[in-house]
Order: sequence, then C-alpha cells, then structure tokens
Amino acid sequence: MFYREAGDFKTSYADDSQTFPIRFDRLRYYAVIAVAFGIVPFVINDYWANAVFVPFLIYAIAALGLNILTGYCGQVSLGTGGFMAVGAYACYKLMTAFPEVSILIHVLLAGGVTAVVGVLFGLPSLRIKGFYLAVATLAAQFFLVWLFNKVPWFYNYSASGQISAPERTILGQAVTGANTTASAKYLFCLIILFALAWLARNLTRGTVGRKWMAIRDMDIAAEIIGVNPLTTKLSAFAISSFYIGVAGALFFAVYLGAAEVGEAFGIQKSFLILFMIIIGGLGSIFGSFAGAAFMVLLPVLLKNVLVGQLGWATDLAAHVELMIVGALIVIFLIAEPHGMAQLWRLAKEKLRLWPFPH
Amino acid sequence: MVEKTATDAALQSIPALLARNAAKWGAMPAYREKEFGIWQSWTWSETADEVRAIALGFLTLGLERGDHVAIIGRNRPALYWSMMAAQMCGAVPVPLYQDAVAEEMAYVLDHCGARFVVCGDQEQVDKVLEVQDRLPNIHQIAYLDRRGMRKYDHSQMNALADVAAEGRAAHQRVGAELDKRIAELTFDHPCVMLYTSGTTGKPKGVVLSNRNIIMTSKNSAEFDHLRQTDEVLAYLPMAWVGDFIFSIGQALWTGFTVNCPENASTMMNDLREIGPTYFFAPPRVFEGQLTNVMIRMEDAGKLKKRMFDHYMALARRVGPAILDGKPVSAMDRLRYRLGDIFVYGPLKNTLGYSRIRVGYTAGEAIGPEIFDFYRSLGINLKQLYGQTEASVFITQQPDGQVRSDTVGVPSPGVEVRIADNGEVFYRSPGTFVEYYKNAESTASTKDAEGWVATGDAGFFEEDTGHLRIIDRAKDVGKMADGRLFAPKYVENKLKFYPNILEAVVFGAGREMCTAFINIDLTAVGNWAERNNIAYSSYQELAAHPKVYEMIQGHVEEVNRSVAADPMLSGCQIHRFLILHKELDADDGELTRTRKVRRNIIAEKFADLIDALYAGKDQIYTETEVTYEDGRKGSIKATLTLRDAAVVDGQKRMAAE
Amino acid sequence: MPDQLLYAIEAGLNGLMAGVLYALVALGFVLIFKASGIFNYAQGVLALFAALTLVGFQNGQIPFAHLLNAIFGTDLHEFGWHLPAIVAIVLAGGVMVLLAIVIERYVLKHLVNQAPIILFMATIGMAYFLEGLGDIMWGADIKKLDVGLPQGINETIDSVTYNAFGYGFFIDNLDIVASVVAAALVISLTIFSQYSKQGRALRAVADDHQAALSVGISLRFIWVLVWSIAGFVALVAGIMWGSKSGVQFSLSLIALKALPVLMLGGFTSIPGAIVGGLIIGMGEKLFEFFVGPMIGGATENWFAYVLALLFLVFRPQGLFGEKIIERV
Amino acid sequence: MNQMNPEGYTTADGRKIGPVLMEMKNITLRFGGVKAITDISFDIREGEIRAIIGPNGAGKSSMLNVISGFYVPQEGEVWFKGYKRGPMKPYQVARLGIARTFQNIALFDGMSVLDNIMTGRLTLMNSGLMAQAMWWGTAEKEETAHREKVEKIIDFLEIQAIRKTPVGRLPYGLKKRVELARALAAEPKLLLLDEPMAGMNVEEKEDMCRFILDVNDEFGTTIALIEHDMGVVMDLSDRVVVMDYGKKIGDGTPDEVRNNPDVINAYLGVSHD
Repeated sequence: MFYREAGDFKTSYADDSQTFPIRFDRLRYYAVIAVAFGIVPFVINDYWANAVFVPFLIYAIAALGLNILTGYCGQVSLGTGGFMAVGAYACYKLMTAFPEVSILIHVLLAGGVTAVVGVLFGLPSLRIKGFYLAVATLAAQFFLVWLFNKVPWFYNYSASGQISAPERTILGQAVTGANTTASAKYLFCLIILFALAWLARNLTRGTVGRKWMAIRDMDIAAEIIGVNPLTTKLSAFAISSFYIGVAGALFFAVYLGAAEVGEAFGIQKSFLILFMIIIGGLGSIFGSFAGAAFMVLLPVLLKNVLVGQLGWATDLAAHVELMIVGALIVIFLIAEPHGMAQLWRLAKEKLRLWPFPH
Repeated sequence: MVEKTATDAALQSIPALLARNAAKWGAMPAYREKEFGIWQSWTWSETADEVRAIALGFLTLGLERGDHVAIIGRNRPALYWSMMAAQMCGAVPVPLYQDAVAEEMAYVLDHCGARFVVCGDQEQVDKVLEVQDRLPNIHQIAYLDRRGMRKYDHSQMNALADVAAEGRAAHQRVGAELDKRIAELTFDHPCVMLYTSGTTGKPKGVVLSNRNIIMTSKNSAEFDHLRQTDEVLAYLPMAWVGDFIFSIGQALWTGFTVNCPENASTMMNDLREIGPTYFFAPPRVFEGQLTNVMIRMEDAGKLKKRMFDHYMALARRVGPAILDGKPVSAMDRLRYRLGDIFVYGPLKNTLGYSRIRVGYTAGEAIGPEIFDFYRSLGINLKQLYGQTEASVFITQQPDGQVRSDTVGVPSPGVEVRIADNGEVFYRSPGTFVEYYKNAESTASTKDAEGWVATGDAGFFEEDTGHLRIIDRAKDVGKMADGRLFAPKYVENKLKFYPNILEAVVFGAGREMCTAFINIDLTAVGNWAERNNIAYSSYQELAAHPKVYEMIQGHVEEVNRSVAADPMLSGCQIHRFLILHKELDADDGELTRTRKVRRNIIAEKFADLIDALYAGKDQIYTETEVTYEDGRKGSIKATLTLRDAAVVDGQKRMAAE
Repeated sequence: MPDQLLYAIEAGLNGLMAGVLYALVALGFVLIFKASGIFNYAQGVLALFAALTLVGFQNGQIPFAHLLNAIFGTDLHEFGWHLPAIVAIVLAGGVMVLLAIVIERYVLKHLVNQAPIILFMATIGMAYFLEGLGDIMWGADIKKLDVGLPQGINETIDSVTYNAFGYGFFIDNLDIVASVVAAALVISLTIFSQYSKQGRALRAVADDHQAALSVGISLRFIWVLVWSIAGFVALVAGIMWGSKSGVQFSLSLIALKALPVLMLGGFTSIPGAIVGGLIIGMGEKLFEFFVGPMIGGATENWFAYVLALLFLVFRPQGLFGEKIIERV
Repeated sequence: MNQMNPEGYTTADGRKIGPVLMEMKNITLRFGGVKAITDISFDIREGEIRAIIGPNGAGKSSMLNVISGFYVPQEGEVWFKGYKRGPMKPYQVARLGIARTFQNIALFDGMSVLDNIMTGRLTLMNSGLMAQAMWWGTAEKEETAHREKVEKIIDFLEIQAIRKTPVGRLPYGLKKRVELARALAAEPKLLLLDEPMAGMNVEEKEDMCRFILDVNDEFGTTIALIEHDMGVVMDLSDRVVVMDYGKKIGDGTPDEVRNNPDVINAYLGVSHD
C-alpha cells in the first residue's frame, strides 16, 4: 500500500543486487538505524537494557551465527550452548591474562578461538548428515560443558567454579564489570551486532553464500558443479562458531558478569538459539533478529502478565512458557517452516500488490 | 532561449539537434534499454558518438544521398540511432512494421527502393531474404542481434556493431564526407518516410521533411511544457508516426529520455519500473488495463473490494474536477487524499502511472468510463486528433479542458476548417511534403494552398470550440430512406462495452442497420467463468446463447442512446450476429493499427450480411484464416442471427 | 582373581544393566523412526510424562491442581485415594495411547512429506510442550515411584560371587527386573512386527510409504499405532527409571543418553538399539572406572557421545543400519 | 572418411570438429557384484555432439556419472585434454571444465533462477572469504563481472522474465532450461546432458533441441548427451554410442548406427542369447 515503485529502476548491477532494492525498504532501514544509534542510547535505563535490549542484541548475534550454519548451509547444530561457553571462557582467560589489551580485541579473539573449536567439531559433518550430525553436535555440547566444569584452569581455580568479568573500559567508558551504564552495554553490543550483521549479509549474498546454500539445497549436485564440500562446510562451521563465540563472550562479560557453565551454557541454550532461528526464519538475516526479539520478549511478557498481573507462582509461569514455546515451534513448523521472515515477506508482497489480491 | 530559435540554420535537422543535445546535455541520459536485467543507459554525448559511428559505417558501405534505409524491428535504441545515422548521410529512414509478413514488407521495400535494410534480429532478416530476389535494389543488410546469424552469407550483410566499428576505424577517411553531408541538410530535406497502413488499398509512403518534424515537435513540446527530465516509454511500432515524433522528434527537441522495454512479454513490468512522465497509448491499451484491473479486483477480499468501490466512486465524482483545478469542497478534497493513500496511489503505482504528467490517447474514440477512470485517478490523460500526413498533431486538449467526446482545439500552428460535407481539413507546418511516387493521391489529398483532407467528418462545438469527430467522411453515408448513416459512431458506442472487442455496422443504402460483433475473449471468458459457463474455444463461447443475450442487451442499450440523437436515430441496429473468429490484421480484416477494413470485411463475409438482411436466423459459413506462421486454414461454423429491439425514431419525433 | 578386575567386572555388569534401560528408550526411537522416518526427540519426555501420570494416578493427584488453584484461587490437591499399581499402569497406558492419537491428529498429520530435519525439530517442540504439560498437570516436585518392583542388592548373586571370588558383586534387583522386562519387550515386539497383521503393515510402511499407501494401508493408523507402542515403551522405561531414581525432570534426559545408542546401533534396527545400548552402558561405566579418576570423573555426561561420534565418522550408517548409496 | 582425420574436420553444415577431447579406455564399473559397465571404450571430439543411447538399464547414466567423476570405475582409464585423469573428487572434475545437467532436475530450490545460474560460475570465481565479507571492492567487482556473463546466458536461453523467480515455482520445462543455463554458466569444455528431453512435450523438446544446437553452434561447446528417444538423437548428434546391458554394441554416425543389426535387435528387443 505504501510502496511507490514506479520510476525506481536500476541502471547498474550494483543497484540491482543491493540489500534493499526497493526505495521504501531502504528508507525504513535507515530509519531503524537512526533510532537504534541516535535515540535509544539516550533513553535506555537498566531495566530495559538488562531485560530486553542487551539480551536481544547478544542473542541476535548468536542467532545470526547459527543461521549461517543451519539456515544457509543446512547443517543442524545442537552444540550452540557449548560454543558460546567456549567464547565466554576464552574471553575470560584473555581478559584476566592480558588486562591491558582492549576488551574489543578479546571478544573478537574469543570468537576466533571458538571458530577453531567449531571447525574441529565440524569435521564429522563431512561423513554424517542431517540429524545424525545434529545428534553428533550434542557431543560437543556435553563434552565442552563437562570440560569447563572439570578443568579448574579454565575458571582460574576459583573456589566457586564460576567465572566473573573484571571491569574493562573502552574510551574510558566501562563496558564490563559492576558499574557499567545501561547505554554503554547497549552501544557496545549494538556496534558489534551491526558490524557482524553487515558482514553476514555480505557473506550470504555472494559466492560463499551461494556455496553454502547449494550444499544445503542439494549437496550432491553442489559437489558436481564444483563446490568443495569440505571447505564449504568447514567455512560455515568456522564463521558460525565465530559469531556464536562472540555472542558467548558478550553474554558472559557484558550481560551476566559472572557465569557458571552448566546453567549459563547448557543444552537449553542450544535449543533456545535453535528456536530463535526456526521461529525467526531459517536462511534469513532479518529472521535471526526477529527470532531473537521474539524469544527474548515472550518470557518478559509472560512474566509481566502471569506473575505481575495474575500473581501466579513463577515456576507455574515458567511451565506455561515451556508449553507456549513448544507449541509455537510446532505451529511455526507446520504453518510456516520459513518463520516470521517469510510472513514478513508475504505481507510485503501483499502491500506491493495492493489493492490487488495477487 | 534555444527553443525560440528553431528556424536557426543550426537547428534545421535531426543531426543538428543531436549535436545541440550532445553539447547542452552531454551527461544526461538520452536512450535507455532494459537488457541483461538492467536499464542500459546512453547519455546524449554517447548517443551522438554511436550515431556518428554508424553513419560513418554506412558511408564506408556506400550509402548515397537520397537512398532509403529500411528499419525493421522492435523499439531499440540502436534502431533509432540507425535512423539518425541515415539522416546524417543524407539518406531517408523508412521504419517498417516488424509484425508485417514478408509479402507486405516486399511491397514497401520495393516501393521505396530501399538500398540498406537494418533488421532487429534473425527473424526480420529471414523475412527480408525471403523476398530479396524480387528486390534488386537491396544493397546491404545490417542486423542488431547476432543470435543465430553466424551461418548466414555475409557478403552483403553485417552486424550493426561491426558497421559502427568499421565506421570508427574509417573516421579519418570518410569523416570529412560525413560532415559535408550533415552540413548540407536543410529544413526541407526529407526527414523520414512513413507508410500509412491505409484503411483501403496499398500503403502510401508519406514523406515528412525536417520542417514538418521539428516544427511539430517544437510546438507540441511547448504546448505540454515537456522538459529535458521527462521520461517516455517507446513501445509502439517504430513505423507509426507517433513513435517517430515522441522517440526522435520531441526527444531530440526537448532532450528527454527514451526508454525501450526488454521485450513484449516484460513490457508491462518495464512500464512499471520506468514510470514514464509523458506517455502515449491507444485506447485499447487503457481499455485492456482497466478490464485487467477489474478482473483482478474481482477476487479481492470483501472489505478490500468495498473500500475500492467506495473510493473509486468518490474519485469518479470529484477526481476529474480536482485534476482540472475546478472548485471542490475541502471535505471531498480530504477524502480524495485518503483515497489517494489507500487506492489511487497504489493503483497508479502498480500500473506504472504514478509519475505521468502528460498522457495522451488517440487513434480511436475512447470509452467515456474508461477515459474518466484514468482521469479520476489523477492521471492527466488527454485526447489528441491527428494523422501521419500532419506529423500527428491536428487538434489536442489543453490541460484543464479535457472531455472524452471531443478531441480538443487545433494544435499550435495548425489551422482547421470544416467543409460543407462535414469533412475536416487542416493546414500546418507539419503538413507532409508528398506521397512518395504517388502524385495523384498527393494531389487528391492536399490542395494548392496546402489544405489537407483528413477523410474524417466532424464539427466544432459552438460553446467550447472543441472539435468532435463523428466518423470517416466516406463512411458517413445515406441509408435507403436518405437518413444519415455513421457506422463508426455506433461501432464506438458498442465497443465501449468491455465485452465487445470489435463491431462492424452495415446499412449504407439499406433500409436498416445490421452489425457484426466480436466479443472480447478475456472479458467474456471471465464473465463465463463467474457464471460457470463451460467453453472450449473462442468460437464456442461466441456462439453461446447466454453470450448472445448479454450482447443483445448491450446492442439494445446502444440503440436507445443512438435514438436519443434524432440526426442519427436511423443507425439503430435491427439485427446482429457474433462472429465466429476474431477480426485479424493477418487476414487483412484490420489495419496494422487495428482499424477495421469495412469493405474487405463486407466482401469477405458477404454471405453473412445477406443472411442478416434476408432475415434468416441461422447460417452456415466457412472462413479462411491465416495463422502466425503464415499457413492458411479455414474454420466452419453455423452462426445464429438475432433481432434487436429498436426505438422508433418517428414516434419520438412526434412525441416531442 | 585381582580385585581390580573384579571391580571392573562388577562395573561392567552394572553397565550392562544400565545399558538395557538405554536400549529400552532407544527402542521407542527406532520404532517411530522406522515407521514414520521421524527422529522423535520427545521420546525421553514421553517417558517422564508417562511416569508422572502413573504416579499421579497412583496417588490420586488432581490434574492441573496447581494451575486451577492459581486461576480460581481454589486449594485443590488430591482426590485422596490410592490406586493399585496395576490399575494405575493400565490407566497411564491409556493416557499414552490418547497422547499418541492427539499427536498424530494435531502434529504429524500436518507435517507429512516435510524434510526429516523439520520433523526432528518439531519433536523438540513437542518435548518442550509435554515437559511443561507434565509439570503443570502433576507438579514439578520430585516424586517417588513404587509399583512394587524388587529393589536393593540381590543377595543370591552377592553370596554366590562372594563364595566364588571372595568378593560379592553389587547388582540391583531392579536392574535385573529391568533387563528381563526389556528382553521380554524386545521379543514381543519382534514377534508382533513379524507375525501380526499390523506388524506386517508397519514393516511395509517402514520399507516404502508410497507402496504401503497404494496397497491400502492407512498411514495415519500406523502412526497412531507406533506412537502408542512408543508411549508404552516409554511408560515401561519410565517405571524402571522412576523406581530407580525417582520421577523428576532429569528422567527426560535419558533420551539424550539414548541418542548415542541409536547412532551406534543405527536408527533402523531393533537389535542395533539393544546392542548399542549394552555397549554404551558398559562402555561408559568402564571408562569412568578406568579413566574417570584421572580426568576428574563424571565422564558419563559425554563419553557416550564422543564414542558414537568417533564411531559414526568411520561408519556413518551405524552398526546395523543399511548402507547409504548416493545416486543422482 | 574424413571423420577419421585426427586433426578434425568440418561438418556438412560448416561446424568445426576438432581433435579428440576426451577418451574412455576399457571402462568397467561394478556395484558390488553387479557389472553396470563392461569394458567400454569411445572418444569425444572437440566441438561435436556425441550421444550415448540405449534401452533403459543399458548403463547410460552410469557412463555419464563416470565421465563426470561421480562414479570411479574399477577398471579402465579416462583421458581428458590429452592427460590421463587420476582418481578425482567430482568437484575437481568440474574444475577441469566438465559441466552437466541431471535427469531428474537437481536445481537449488531455495534460490532464485539468477542465483542458481550464478552457482554455475562458482568454479570461475575466486575472491577470498575476507574480500567477500568486506564486499565493497573485489567481491562486488567480481560479482558484477560474472553477473554480466550470466545475463548473456539468460538472454540466450530466453528466460529473462523469470530471472528473479525462485526455481521451486517454475514448471518442469523451464527448470530444465535453467539447469542448462547453470551448466553453460561454467563455460565448460565438455557439457554433459542427462536425458535433456525426458518428460517434455513436443514443443518443449523442439525448443530444447534448438538450444542444444545453438549452444554447440554459438559457443562451440562439446556436448555429450544421453537420450533414449532415438529420433531426437539422430537429428542432433554427429556420432552415437549405443549401449545395451552395460556393453557397447555400436558406435558411429547416426546412419551407421541406424543400420547396425545389433542396435536394431537391441531396440526391437530380440532376445539376448
């Protein structure tokens, strides 16, 4: 209805293949960016930062990562939690070992470390496929969690077995540690997310992305037209793990501040992220955002309504949440396997055809 | 201001204008073509360069002054360039209808004695080669699209790209010669030769001079305030004078951008992408789109449908008034705004009409509701009246004085007078030079003072001074009892019904009028679906009694409205039949511009006409048809003939 | 005989027993997978749900009491009766059948011809739903399950071995019962699928959906059937596990234990499930026994997976799975 | 006759046929105990259209899979461009310049027509991961360059109208065309077509024939195709290999093959004994 595409024509391939080829979409995108960077940081408070924005931003990064692996390359992984743990512990070790180096570097390095681990556990994907692989990735999940539990070196032999983030600053602004402002946390995560999302878009739009999707859609055909399955799958594992590692690092350092591997990065986390991309939309960057937002907001909402308004016991609310999430997954898989991203796409098509039905 | 100095020696030929544009708007887009997925663009200076290269190439191939260069193909920049290149060489471009069969082509090529032929693609080349042995004059053939051409004998054939390349290579050798020829061009040199498909007989070659084209372009461009930033879509046959005026005349005068669609199948999409600001289409295009819109809205949701209908009703009420800047209540204006957000805006957008500043329709009378539909959306659609011999413009409607039943006031620089028999005559700077190799018909059309007979009958409205066209002058005949017989007038009224594609009315010298009807397969087919009427072919649908009833309804309505005008009340249709085949240009029943060839139809279907007057109500007939590939076949059918109720004119007279 | 070896044997035997339980759960997976190509992640939660229901019936709990109280401010808890185990088991069995029907009706039917991976994720969704449902119906607290199965050390074995090696093996009666039941189940299932009409239909479907459909076998019926059986197996597993370590969320994690079993045994083979279960059960006990102490113990968490993973890399289709031939 | 000339020759309709491009020497392929192909030898020359025909189950597809490196024969040698081809992974074979289409279409349903065809050029694209991630600069330039090539092919196969359509939505005939486009995009030295006309109606077959001939004509691509529709093959190909029960029973020009008694038997289904 709001689309005015007449006269919006393309005279170069660059224009034709840009991320938002339609003017209206482009404007909307700029608007969102403007609000995210120009307005939110100044109005955000601790509650909103901790309950909604920061977790959303961090989960969005993780979802992007998993979506690259699962949505684009078709390799289902249930080891996300484990890989986030790798990111978190790597970041912790780096922060404590090299306090003078910028936290930003540490976070990125943490991602790098995770990428290496990811490739390691990705190797089997060359032999085993589909849910065989999915189950295999559980090995990573359990092994890694066990590892960080059992080997004291990882948590610097702290009595509690926990890891906790010391204060680190960027440009004099504390981004980790007790006295970090809401807007600092928010901006730090936002900038990283923005950069990573941009990279993800670039990777998925070009050669690499096509290789991934080719493997996803029909691996045999892909190999016969010249796609090397080894490098392609491993690159997906590496990049995906990098994102997840970064997310893990931020989750620990910026969001939690202190973490115990079992509860922070357990199998439930793996499923949570998986659900984000299913509900959000497999193989869609927008989907990763939508899914993350949804899965972050749902509990907050339920908590406010059930516990806050109706005064139910929290555990009861939690159980209801379980049911709702579970049901939603099934419903989405039945009704729209491509998730919210697809719904959005369809809505857009409707608007573009308006007033015609089709 | 440059425009005013049109008579300057500088600007007395297309090449001169091209040079002017290259200098003045060098970096502005001149021609665009959707190819390989994007709009390939050429600036004015690039265009000038290309054209010159081709011209040089032509010289090296031995193109002489006064030679005719035939151009055959769909609208493509390179073909427009070859026309300009030909002009540079002092030759005369002759665009041909690309969908003409080899035979028709042979006649024109032979008549103009074309020495060079520029073809769009293999298909066109094949047609030329098919008849080449009869055309000794043809010296060189150039083609645009290399696809499938490798195996051809190239001794007298080149890819246009190669011609241009050769030209570039030879610029030092023949450059001077070219400049000399360009310099020679004057206001009175022939600019282009266009063949009128002619409603009767063989096509005639209309010679138009630089003066004709440039002056007309200048006047019309000023009349509608065309700007350098305007965009047009070139999709109508290159052989049609309108396309030449828009895509070359006005384009070079005002320097706006000409856009060529990728191919026929993507035309509508391309139109939408470009969103032209200056647009021309014959009524049938608008008609088709309207039908299409209505059909698509049919299966819209209840709520959406109601909203659509509501706002369209509002638009019909106030839309045109707002467009003409007439006073409208603030409330209505506000509601119209809303409508624009919810319906008009999106609708114009999906049609590709969002940006139209000036839109024209002509060639046929357009149905009032069709016309008003587009006007009410806020599209400045106007009518003009013109013909090849006038380089298009005779009369046109100024902004703000637009009506569906008139064709406007005389265009700037055009004088119009009505002869006693009602025929319209005009005189203008656009008046053609002559019919090529056809002195007598030149004489019979254009008299010594330069007045040209349009062959149409019409009159000026006293109050508005707008011209109204009734019909072809020669078709306006007398019936047996001496009453006036204006078939076109009635046919148009019939054709205003979406269900009726074509109608042919007979009755000259007879005591009553009868009609052939052609149903519109899309519209009627859709109607049939909604009323679940099964049919397997056009013929079967056309013969369906239900369809007959519906058409009869239309006919009788028309009869009532015709009867309202005592002068023409004789033209009411007493009997009619629905034809078993679509009238088709390939069978010679229509002109290439889809005008009905009354006489040809009359003799071809003589048996049917007799049957109508003989009062039969069934008749068996066989008709020969030509398929796309030129094969001939015949269809057999038994047609039903129907009586239609008529209003008794006399009684009404008496009653009044 | 050196003590070390004796301990090892004991551990191994216990491992075998545990393996039987793994096998039991794995069986449920295999059945569903063979019949519908669905990899049912919810199998473990089915067991939990079954056990919860059983306990609920036994103790005459009021379903959804917690929820109802929250909504209507009532104070419901129990009907105040105690059903005999056998009745409760039958009822619980009925509930599982009901559940199977519901699942087929509202989930599977709508997911026909979807990619296996989609179905897999759907079952994860189901698992969440059932977990929440179970907790809301019966409450999330840890419950003791007792259907009168013998528990505790088996004296005979103890004394016999003591007399033999001078060291009495500790074998839990429950484990023995479990292995017997499991064995019985496997045999009966095999017989069922070999000789009963439904059984043959089931195999037909497993071999080729289209063909089965064309000979007029109702896919939907088959699905209800296998899910019921799987539910029943889950119930049994639930009983065993529940009586062993109480009914609680962790019970659903035996599913996670069963997965490597499947990877090892192959998703399509019943014997594979059994053998795989035994290998895993014994393997992880022995690994813990020998290697565990050196690397901080609790290796059961991952040993099974890593074992299966390594194994898969060399034999992707598992021990008993059919070889995959790729075509274009 | 001139076809024996190792340096190549010119066909009646003026196409250049070059020296031998690929040679199969005594190929034998087994699945477990079953022999799919038994000791088959033949060659493919540059610029020619070479057909492999035979009744169903004759081993045609297996042969094509051997050529495209998807199956590795137990015995025999494959020579390409004058070199013996060692054991290779399919993707390495693709990089040698061998592209193929599939009998039952193997397009990437999740992608648009354009992207599918672009995947055909993956072997020719080589901007690194980092360049890709940064996009601006190298990656974008490369993308554009290859897009131009692909658009030429889209234009050539007359599928402009469906450029941005997801392949999943296309009718069968168009899918086949897109697959051909994808194979062409790789600018292959040797193009393998696996039953290009299977399941097509008459017009679609005619179109496909036209395209195959045009491809061979415009790009001079060497084409090897499998087809069981005798008629089509005879019009299309320069030379034909006939297989039956995994053995070669005929090889030569369409006419030679047509008059070969074994071939006639095979097709008339005379009992094999």
